[in-house]
Amino acid sequence: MDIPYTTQARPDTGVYNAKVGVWLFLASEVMLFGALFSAYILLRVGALPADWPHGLLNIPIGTFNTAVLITSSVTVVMAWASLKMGRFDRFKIFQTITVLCALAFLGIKTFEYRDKFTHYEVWKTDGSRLTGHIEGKPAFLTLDKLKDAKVEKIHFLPDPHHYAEGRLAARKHDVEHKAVEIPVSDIKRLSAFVPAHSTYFAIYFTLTGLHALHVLGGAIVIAYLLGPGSRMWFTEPERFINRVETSGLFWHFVDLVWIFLFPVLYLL
Amino acid sequence: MSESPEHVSRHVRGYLIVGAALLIGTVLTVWASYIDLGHQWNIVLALIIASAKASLVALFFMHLISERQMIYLVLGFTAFFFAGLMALTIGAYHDFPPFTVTR
Amino acid sequence: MNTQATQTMPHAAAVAAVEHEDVGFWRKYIFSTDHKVIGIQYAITALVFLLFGFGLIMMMRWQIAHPGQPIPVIGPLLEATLGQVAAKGIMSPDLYNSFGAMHGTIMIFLGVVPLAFAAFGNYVVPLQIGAVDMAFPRVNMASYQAYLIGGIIMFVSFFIPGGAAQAGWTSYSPLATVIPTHGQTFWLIGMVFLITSSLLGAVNFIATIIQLRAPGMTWMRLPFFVWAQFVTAFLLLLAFPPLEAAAIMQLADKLLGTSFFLPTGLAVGGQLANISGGGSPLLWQHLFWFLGHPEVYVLILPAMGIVAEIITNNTRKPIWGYKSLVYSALAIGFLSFIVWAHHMYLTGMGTKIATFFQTTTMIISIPSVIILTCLFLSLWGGSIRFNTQMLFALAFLPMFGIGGLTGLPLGFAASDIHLHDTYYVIAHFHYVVAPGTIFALFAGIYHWFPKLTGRMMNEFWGKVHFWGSLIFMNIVFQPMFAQGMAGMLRRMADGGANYSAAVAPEAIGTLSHWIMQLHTYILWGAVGLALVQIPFIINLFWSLKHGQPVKSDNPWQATTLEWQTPPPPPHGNFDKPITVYRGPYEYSVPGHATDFTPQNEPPRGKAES
Amino acid sequence: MQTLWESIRTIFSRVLGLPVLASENGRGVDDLIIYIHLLMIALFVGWLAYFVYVLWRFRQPRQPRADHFGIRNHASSYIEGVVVVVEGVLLLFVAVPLWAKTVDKLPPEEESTVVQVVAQQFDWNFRYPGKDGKFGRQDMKFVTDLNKFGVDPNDPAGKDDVETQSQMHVVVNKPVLCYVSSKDVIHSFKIIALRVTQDAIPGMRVPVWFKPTKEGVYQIKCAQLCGNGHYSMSRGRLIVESQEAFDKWLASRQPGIAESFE
Ligand code: HEA
Ligand code: HEA
Ligand code: CUA
Ligand SMILES: [Cu+2]
Repeated sequence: MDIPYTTQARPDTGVYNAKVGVWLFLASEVMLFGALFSAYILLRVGALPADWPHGLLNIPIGTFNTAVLITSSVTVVMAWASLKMGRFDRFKIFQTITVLCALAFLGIKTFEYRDKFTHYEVWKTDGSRLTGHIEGKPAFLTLDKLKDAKVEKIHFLPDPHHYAEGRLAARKHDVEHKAVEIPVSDIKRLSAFVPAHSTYFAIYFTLTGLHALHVLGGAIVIAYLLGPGSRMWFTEPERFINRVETSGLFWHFVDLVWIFLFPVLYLL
Repeated sequence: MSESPEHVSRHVRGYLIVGAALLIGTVLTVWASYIDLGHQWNIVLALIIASAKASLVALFFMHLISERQMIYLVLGFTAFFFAGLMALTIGAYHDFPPFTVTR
Repeated sequence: MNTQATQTMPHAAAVAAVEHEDVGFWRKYIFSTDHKVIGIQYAITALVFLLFGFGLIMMMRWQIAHPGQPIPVIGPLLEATLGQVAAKGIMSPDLYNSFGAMHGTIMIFLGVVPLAFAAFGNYVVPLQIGAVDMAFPRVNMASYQAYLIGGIIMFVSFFIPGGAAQAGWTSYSPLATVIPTHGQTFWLIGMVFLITSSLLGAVNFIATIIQLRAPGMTWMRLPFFVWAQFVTAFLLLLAFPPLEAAAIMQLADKLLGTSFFLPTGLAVGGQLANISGGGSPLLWQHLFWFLGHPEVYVLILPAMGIVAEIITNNTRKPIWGYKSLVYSALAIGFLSFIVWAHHMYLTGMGTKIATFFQTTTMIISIPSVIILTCLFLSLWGGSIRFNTQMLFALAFLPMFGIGGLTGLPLGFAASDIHLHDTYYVIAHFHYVVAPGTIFALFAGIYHWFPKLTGRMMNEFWGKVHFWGSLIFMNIVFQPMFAQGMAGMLRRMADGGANYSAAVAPEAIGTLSHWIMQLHTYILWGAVGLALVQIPFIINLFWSLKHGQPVKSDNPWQATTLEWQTPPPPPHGNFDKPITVYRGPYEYSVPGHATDFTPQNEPPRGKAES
Repeated sequence: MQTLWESIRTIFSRVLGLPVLASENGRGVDDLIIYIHLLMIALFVGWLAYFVYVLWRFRQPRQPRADHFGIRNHASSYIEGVVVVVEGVLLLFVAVPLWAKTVDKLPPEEESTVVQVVAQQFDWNFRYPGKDGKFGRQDMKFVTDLNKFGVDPNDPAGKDDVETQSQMHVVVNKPVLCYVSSKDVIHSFKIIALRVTQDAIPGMRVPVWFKPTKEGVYQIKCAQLCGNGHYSMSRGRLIVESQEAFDKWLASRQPGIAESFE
């Protein structure tokens, strides 16, 4: 038993099944990320300016990662075009680059995440706030953990300016910064830049984490079509091209989401 | 899409141009974020650039520009409901009885 | 969309159907990709969950009628399995809340949606459009498996320490987040699986209906049931993802300590909570109801589809106003995305937004009125056959009528002031989902049973089931309107005893003795309802083996394509190529020999194939 | 005419089982409920009569062969038209203005009894501005076990404020303006006989007003699931009394943040 229109387009709709399927799936993805974007806007509008960090993310790295993802989008569409022109060898080259780009993207993202987990904010009992690093670069430290470990003071390497001053403030300050000692009893709250830090980081990690999962999923599918899945090229080339096209559609969508995430999270 | 190989080879150049445009767009947003236009206008500008980039991806890489009506229909509804979700939720946050305090 | 008859290529499938694939037990019944098997898997699982959800509410109803007293028979059993929360066989408030939340969740997400959409849709839609299977058989299988996993997670959560979720099926934050047990975590993870399942199903249904219609099956020749499923699939596709996003955020609030839905200054127990704050409880409500409202039409549209099929078949005449029905279903689907905040009038809503949502709520009631009108008018001039499925389908009309009409006073913000969160709301929506949707589902089961098995269900016991269900459903739900009007609130572990005149004799406007008394009637009504389900369950299993075998492929003399193939249909569905020549409901066509003309019967003049 | 409607009203609020009404603002709510139910009853009875007739008239033994075309007139369109018009009229001329009045036309603070309401698991807290008519400054950072409203202990305006638990006193025939909030989860402030409902949402403070017309004691209900004690969050009492009685009660209260509650 064969299901019709898996390879050929149905004449009156002009598309084959998988393409309908993937576009429908992408429509639901639009609603998924759309809901998270709405959440982002509401949280941001509802936040006090002092609680919404600017300029904490590394813009050069973010820009580079954007370029990586855009490049992969170009190679994906080129890979498909190569197949269309019968150039299986070029397809392999392009898709290999795509997968490498995906890995690079994820690697850089991991690096960025780790950076955040060792970066802290201290709310002191006198109401002042400091951001910076704790000596020894521990990750995921909290006040409770400090107290449990009976630590009395921490050595803190403050940042030149607090994020509440805005991203552009970074240029104004240029003083060298020294480690300070903060008694634990002076600390009201201590949090690394983890989701629990603030609604900003909560939505940042949710959006980028979900996006990274999509990158991972897309990369696995593309790698499969590059490796074991590519045997189909020799038996059912049309169907194989369709598969590459649909996986490409998904990949472009992932790219498209990032195109919004980058300015919204890094720049604004 | 059931396009002929010759057709596709003509598109390839287009893909490269779009790719270059996207990279330029990326640099552009970063650059624009450093000029102080007033917070609102910075947001507006960044979103305009992002939308332009997104349209390029959707229209050319995803071939939406030559897609079938059926897919437009699906996406049209999705866009509408997405807009509704955004606009009405945010609208509801700005429409409370007088003297309501939030936060 | 193309409404012209299109000549597409003949199905390769027809030929392929004959070749028998021998795939062994596991591939055939457990990891099957055949839409018919998956449909049956869905149906069985969903029926079991319906029964389970019913069981939960039976215990709750007993406890409501007799607060503080042990539940007879089942009480000790509860204590043995769940422990302290059911000490001495009495339901603790925690247990009551978790049963309530799970009753709602199970009935909706594990019972009715899988049965009405996934089971009936899977079995019937490909047959009705003349397709060999669903467009993506393996996605279909994955959809069922995700559903099963989600269901198992929900079920298991009853037995973890602290028990299942307790914050209502609506899971409002902060309550859902601050309850210290893990039930809510299970609920959220379970929901993510159920949502995934529905999304996969929805993609599959839409692609199937768009792509796999048989030659000649144009859009306006689709049976109304297919249209209803089509719209339903879109609702699931586009409304569920925001809830998935919300579930992820609530999960983060619970596990990672974020504050998506937790405001600044939250002080649970004496102290300020140790969280960053800055979130918004209303955000959860918006995202929940953005799904929640379309979801209720997910419950009703397939039911309307089933009812339309059965009414037209048993009146032996075309459905009245086929196009109005289709356009109304589309309008409902479209509008259902922009009415959600009518569940949130009393959260402090300003005039502008309230006006918007009141208006859309009133507008969306119009297509429902049109659908009902069409179904009513279809009866005129018919030759009505009162078999069991027809009785259930007919009863659906006034029952849905009551439920739908009582939605109107809830739809106005000002009258909702009095009715919000009372049993009036409970009665409103149970009239639509219980004697409404559930009756339609019963009707569908009696109607399509011969298709699945080649045997008929017993008519006599079917009628016992019908009359019993009709009477007892009304005994259960009718008094709830009176209770709600009098101000009885929902989700009361003691059935409102604390708000009764007996407890607060000095206060004005408390619940009278008479209102409290109604609990007893409802309880016995529910017991009666349970008893009359027994003949149904026995009938179902007994008829599998001993039911009267059907005399032809088309025992109800229907026009739609699912009856043009042997019961049960072979792998690949049709043993001959199917071409469609006419609309779905050509009954009693003047001048035609029989009183029905199947969709694939070649027009006179054309040679028989 | 006036009295005719009045008696129809009385009859219908009986038939529908509406509870006693003890506020001015509640009249509109009841009226709206009655109007809609009239529409609902008309539709239901009309269609039910048709339904029963049709089932009898067109049963198979009596009508062996169906008529392919069925009804050919457009009566149903008129019925639908009437439904649209009635719903539209109710919406535009009754429901929307009534809601606008409910949420926008708040009584001026000077002319009303102003009360802050904070819900908690599982009771109600109330706060009155005391003699100076001004509430002390509030901030969530001051919230503790006892200082549920987060009153700034350094603000002099707060010194004479009066706090109570469970008991809310108001003056009859004088508007009451409540600012409803919650300190933990969402509750809902509901008084049946006064037709007032307002969700109490943490992080928000929403005004709601009513004008009681009958002296007496009313139960304050919590209408939103708020945990395992939701069903028993029933200690709240609204006491509607004369101005003298109210003044006497207020004067008898210890001002400042309540240290202990009876
Ligand atoms: C299948 C489910 C379903 C359906 C179809 C509906 C249909 C409608 N619902 Fe309902 N609703 C629910 C399920 C449903 N609802 C649920 C589950 C809840 C509670 C959720 C919770 O809080 O837990 C709810 C709650 C709910 C509320 C919130 C109440 C509150 O919490 O305070 C509101 C408010 O506007 C509302 C309105 C409506 C309206 C206007 C319709 C309209 O679409 C109805 C239109 C139909 C008609 C107008 C009938 C027309 C019929 C005739 C004219 C013929 C009559 C003939 C005879 C009787 C013979 N519903
Ligand atoms: C589809 C949805 C659905 C359905 C069908 C039902 C069905 C029923 N519900 Fe439910 N209910 C809800 C959805 C539903 N409910 C929701 C969403 C809530 C709100 C929860 C919350 O507060 O968060 C609720 C709450 C709710 C309450 C309020 C609880 C409270 O507020 O404290 C009550 C009270 O009586 C109640 C009663 C009933 C009854 C008596 C039925 C009866 O109609 C049940 C009848 C059942 C059957 C007739 C089952 C038939 C099945 C079979 C016979 C299976 C056969 C099996 C095999 C062959 C294997 N329900
Ligand atoms: Cu407080 Cu319910
Ligand atoms: Cu709704």
